[in-house]
Amino acid sequence: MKEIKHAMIQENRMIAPGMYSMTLQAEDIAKLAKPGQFVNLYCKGEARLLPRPISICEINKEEGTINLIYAVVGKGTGEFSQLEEGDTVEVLGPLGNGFMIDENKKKHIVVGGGVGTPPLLELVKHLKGEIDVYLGFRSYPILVEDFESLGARVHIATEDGSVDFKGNVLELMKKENANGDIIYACGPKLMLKAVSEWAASNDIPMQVSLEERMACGIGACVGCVCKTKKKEDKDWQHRKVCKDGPVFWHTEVIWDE
Amino acid sequence: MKEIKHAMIQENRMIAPGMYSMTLQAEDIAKLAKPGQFVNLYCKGEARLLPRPISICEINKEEGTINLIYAVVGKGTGEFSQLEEGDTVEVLGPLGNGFMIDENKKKHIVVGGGVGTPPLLELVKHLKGEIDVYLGFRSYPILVEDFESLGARVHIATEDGSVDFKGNVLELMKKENANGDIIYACGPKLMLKAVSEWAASNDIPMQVSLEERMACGIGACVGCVCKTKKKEDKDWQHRKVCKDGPVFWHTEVIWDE
Amino acid sequence: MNEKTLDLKVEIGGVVLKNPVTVASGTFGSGREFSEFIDLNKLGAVTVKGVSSAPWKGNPAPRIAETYGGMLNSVGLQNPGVEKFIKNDIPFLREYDTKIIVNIAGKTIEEYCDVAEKLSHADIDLIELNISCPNVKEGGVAFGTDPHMAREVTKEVKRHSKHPVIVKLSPNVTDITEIAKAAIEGGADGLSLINTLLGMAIDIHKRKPILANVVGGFSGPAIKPVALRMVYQAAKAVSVPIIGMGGISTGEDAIEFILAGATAIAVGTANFRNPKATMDVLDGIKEYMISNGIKSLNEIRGII
Amino acid sequence: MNEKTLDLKVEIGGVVLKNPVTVASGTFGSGREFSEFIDLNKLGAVTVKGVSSAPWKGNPAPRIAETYGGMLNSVGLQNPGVEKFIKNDIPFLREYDTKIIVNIAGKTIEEYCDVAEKLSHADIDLIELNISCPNVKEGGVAFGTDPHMAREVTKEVKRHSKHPVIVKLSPNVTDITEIAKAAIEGGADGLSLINTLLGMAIDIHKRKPILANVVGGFSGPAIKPVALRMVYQAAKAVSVPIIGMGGISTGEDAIEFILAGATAIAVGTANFRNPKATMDVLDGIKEYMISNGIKSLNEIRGII
Ligand SMILES: Cc1cc2nc3c(=O)[nH]c(=O)nc-3n(C[C@H](O)[C@H](O)[C@H](O)COP(=O)(O)OP(=O)(O)OC[C@H]3O[C@@H](n4cnc5c(N)ncnc54)[C@H](O)[C@@H]3O)c2cc1C
Ligand SMILES: Cc1cc2nc3c(=O)[nH]c(=O)nc-3n(C[C@H](O)[C@H](O)[C@H](O)COP(=O)(O)OP(=O)(O)OC[C@H]3O[C@@H](n4cnc5c(N)ncnc54)[C@H](O)[C@@H]3O)c2cc1C
Ligand SMILES: Cc1cc2nc3c(=O)[nH]c(=O)nc-3n(C[C@H](O)[C@H](O)[C@H](O)COP(=O)(O)O)c2cc1C
Ligand SMILES: Cc1cc2nc3c(=O)[nH]c(=O)nc-3n(C[C@H](O)[C@H](O)[C@H](O)COP(=O)(O)O)c2cc1C
Ligand code: FES
Ligand code: FES
Repeated sequence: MKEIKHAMIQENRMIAPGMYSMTLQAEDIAKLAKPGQFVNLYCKGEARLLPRPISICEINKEEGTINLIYAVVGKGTGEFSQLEEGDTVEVLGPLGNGFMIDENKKKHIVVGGGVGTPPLLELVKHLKGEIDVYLGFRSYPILVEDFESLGARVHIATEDGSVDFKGNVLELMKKENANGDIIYACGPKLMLKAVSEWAASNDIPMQVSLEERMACGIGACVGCVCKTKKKEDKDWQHRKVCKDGPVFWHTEVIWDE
Repeated sequence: MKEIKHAMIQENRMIAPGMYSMTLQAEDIAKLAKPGQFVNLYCKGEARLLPRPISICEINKEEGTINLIYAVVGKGTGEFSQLEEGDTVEVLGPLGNGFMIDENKKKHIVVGGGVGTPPLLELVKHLKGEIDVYLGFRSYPILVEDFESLGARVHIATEDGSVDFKGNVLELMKKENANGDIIYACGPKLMLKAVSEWAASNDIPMQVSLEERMACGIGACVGCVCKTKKKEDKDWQHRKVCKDGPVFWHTEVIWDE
Repeated sequence: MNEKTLDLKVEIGGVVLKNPVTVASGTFGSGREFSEFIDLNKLGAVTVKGVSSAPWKGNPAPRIAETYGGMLNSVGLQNPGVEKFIKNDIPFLREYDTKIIVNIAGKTIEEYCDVAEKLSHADIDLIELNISCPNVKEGGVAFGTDPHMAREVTKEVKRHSKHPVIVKLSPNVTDITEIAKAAIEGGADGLSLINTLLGMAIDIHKRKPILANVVGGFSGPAIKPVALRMVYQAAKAVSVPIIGMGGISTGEDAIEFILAGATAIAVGTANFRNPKATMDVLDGIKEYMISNGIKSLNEIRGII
Repeated sequence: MNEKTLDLKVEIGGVVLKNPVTVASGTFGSGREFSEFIDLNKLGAVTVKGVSSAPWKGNPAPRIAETYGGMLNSVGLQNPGVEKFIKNDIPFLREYDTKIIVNIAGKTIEEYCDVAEKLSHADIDLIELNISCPNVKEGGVAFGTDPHMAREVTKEVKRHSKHPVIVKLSPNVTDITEIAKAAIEGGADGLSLINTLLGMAIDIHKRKPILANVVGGFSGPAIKPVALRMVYQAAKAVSVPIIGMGGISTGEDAIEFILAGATAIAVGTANFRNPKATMDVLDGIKEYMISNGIKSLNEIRGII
């Protein structure tokens, strides 16, 4: 039977202003996890009942650990940021479907925006061939060396121009004439929508990892839907980000919202 | 201005099954406190908003500490029992009026029932003359040596007969022909009511310390009332246990509930 | 006294549940996801999410907002329609030794009757008539707030259903007993309450409601006092069995509802925090019975 | 932009409050106890506990029960009567530079009018007509749940009052806008909402309700989603100023109510957990305004 586990925290430290990296001892999750999946973290504060979905940033199957990178944006992530080495946190996972990796693709474009970046790191570890990673941030890039150490070419855009290109990630991609066989992207919906349009006009297949507010995280409550339409369908459907996603083909997603 | 303080816990240990003793570093409270007063302890658990009123058991003005003795009966006291030396707890006090000590009284009867016993310890420290302490418990007496070391004669009743007299505290008082100039009592309402009747028929003045469910603890919400009637009043009144009490003259209290 | 000697059986509309613990519709899907966490055989019944005659798409996202000790949802009864439900979910659930309660939704009396009719030929145990969903504009909530409409829809669904019908009431009313009595007049074999309260949450940074639908159904531990009060009032007003729900997450919570008069209880939002919540509630009920020497919940049901 | 340049003033019934923060009636006495914790001069207004024509004894104890993220009370409007109140409490409050809102209670229209009349000669600023106390059997709650009665009592009190009248609404109704509109028809100069929800809690060991009065008024952070939804609905339905309340304990909470359309907000149950809650709320409002470049709350009030 599946169950929520109490996972021991090996490390929990700030890596950029308001951005934390947490390593959890979680053998069962590490064993099963694939890039693009996420976990539910549960709060200790009794006022906060719902799990916080956080993408798996790195999976270490030998050590039985997973790494999460999260931004402090509210009370739940604020609580997590206070946890210390040796504390435990309740966690459930791996959840969701993860990226679908096609061994035939040899030239990869990986696009991350802000806290959408972390799940792409584990993905890149699984990609073979040429990899261009385009990352957009407000001011503080994260994980740059990590991507570079995997042999990827990293291109950075910051909104305020504090690092490298000033502007958004799509502008950067256009400027650098990004090209490849496939795109993997994770980030704010508006960014994904823009990159999706670019991918369509350049006829490059693209997988996107979506976010939505969740209650159960396991597909039972139908709370976390996105509008989708498969080619073969006549009508659009509300599908579950937690169970049918978080990764979808960009052509399935209806971006109108 | 008054305020809730974060008090450091010097000690928090079990003294009998389900019964704990907590010592708090709380200079301001220790400085002002009188026997029979109480403090509000606040929970960390966000589900629990209301303060837990706990009587002050001992006041150490030199050290700036107070001691509380509490039974674990629910979630709030359960939470307190998990706190450790060095942790802090939010506390407000001293609250309420405390016992009124009449220097002319020379022979004191002190009656405690269960967790009603603690506030009587500080009281006994302030009494001069002969002191008989009658205590009733279900099975496990507490604070016996503490009362004895103050020179009081301690008489113990347990409901199950595990220690000394088997029965309730009033039966014990009757058996031992308790007598004195004044009675101070704290414990379950039914016990107080019975002792009050005995006091009336023996014409001994008596002060009782009452308990009631509270919201503010400071006299603002009128939540914690007891029915009272002063001799001079025509009609009965609802008075506040937290502000007008917790100590009342037994003749003021209407025991009919 | 030990677990073996406890009599946990309860009866609703002639159907015997092995124990009083079921789940709140919409919080448990059709049990498939939770079957990976708990043994469904241990539940008195599985109450499935609301099904309607045709497929419903539900409301736009965001559909979920967290509140202090509770949550809001505006799912809006998204479901694949009763036919797909019968085909896909009933065979799955029938593999387990538990009763099946099917929550039904409709925008008109005809739609409700249509679902009931289609379910009459299906292998299920009870129908729960949801006249109280705050997330559906047409019908839904009006049926639950107007005694006349509550009576009519119950009467018609009873006429079209081969299965006993439990009516699920909305708490968003001035007088719950009035609606409870109307449902009984319509022929309800039992009542479920409460459905969600109507609530709202605002994102002060975006300066707009968190839910795309603006308002949503409020559930979880926060609402328990309202739920308990309404179950108590309804149990005093009518004599059919009541499934009590609203904020139950422990055995103690469940006992409160039973003392207030509930025959069975349902665990809803608690499943999201703790996928084993139903089992914890069941164990808690048993522990309470054992430590208080209670052989059957009949000894304490509604004694308040 | 800094604290000095913020315009926090709000107007209700022609009375200008220096800032939008007041307290919820019954949670703050007449301010005396809290004046030891905070500077009352900093409040937009003090709303005092309900006063009636003659002294009221209130309900038996226990009157308080804690619930998940909230509480129940069944105080039942215990108060010394309006004459004692005028004599003892108004001079005290007038020492402070804050407005005085007097919450009034009655069992009949005559009683309400009598209090209003007696207060007409007193040095106060506003009357808050409480037609929504769930803890008083006669009158109290019926006035708040029946639009006709709500209109009548408002009309009569208006006739007898020299002060502007805010009507305080009950959330225990099917449609809050109906009652809100009735109060406006009766001449209300403003609305306050919400009063407490009706709730219950049971002691499973004693097997009886925790409150001697069985049911009580449910308040605190737990109820905020219902309060916010009702303030939003009422603000859309009427155009008088609204004092929003129900579960407010932070500046963020207050901003939610203002975005929903509240002119002012009241802090209630939060005072029990944190005697400085009003000051924290006020500081939180200011911080939000400064960091979002908002000079006056008019810029964001009701924009949702
Ligand atoms: C599949 C998935 C993967 C994610 N991966 C990451 C990650 O790797 N790193 C990271 O920093 N963040 C990630 N997020 C976003 C993260 O879940 C939210 O930032 C977090 O839940 C906020 O919680 P809070 O209590 O701090 O904020 P609050 O705003 O106080 O939360 C209130 C409620 O809203 C929900 N919520 C708020 N923001 C979001 C959001 N953006 N998405 C979903 N729910 C939200 C919370 O879960 C909670 O239920 C992911 C979200 C999803 C759906
Ligand atoms: C003036 C006063 C002095 C007290 N002194 C002591 C003491 O020295 N030692 C001690 O062990 N206990 C004392 N009590 C009782 C103590 O306050 C309760 O046992 C405690 O509040 C229970 O909290 P809980 O969360 O564990 O229980 P829960 O039952 O979970 O509490 C739920 C709510 O009920 C209230 N409550 C429950 N039982 C009582 C009670 N008996 N009296 C008042 N409120 C209650 C709680 O404060 C809380 O608001 C005193 C009570 C009062 C009024
Ligand atoms: C996400 C979600 C979906 C729900 N869907 C339904 C539904 O389809 N039909 C229904 O009658 N009630 C539905 N409800 C209401 C629950 O069944 C239950 O009445 C309510 O949540 C109160 O119980 P709780 O506090 O234990 O969750 C839903 C509740 C939630 C949280
Ligand atoms: C102990 C207590 C006493 C109250 N007394 C009154 C009252 O006298 N008059 C009134 O209109 N509302 C009264 N209320 C209701 C509050 O003013 C307020 O409407 C309600 O508590 C919701 O706000 P909150 O959640 O911030 O407490 C009382 C509430 C509490 C908790
Ligand atoms: S969060 Fe429940 S279905 Fe996705
Ligand atoms: S607890 Fe508020 S008046 Fe006593």
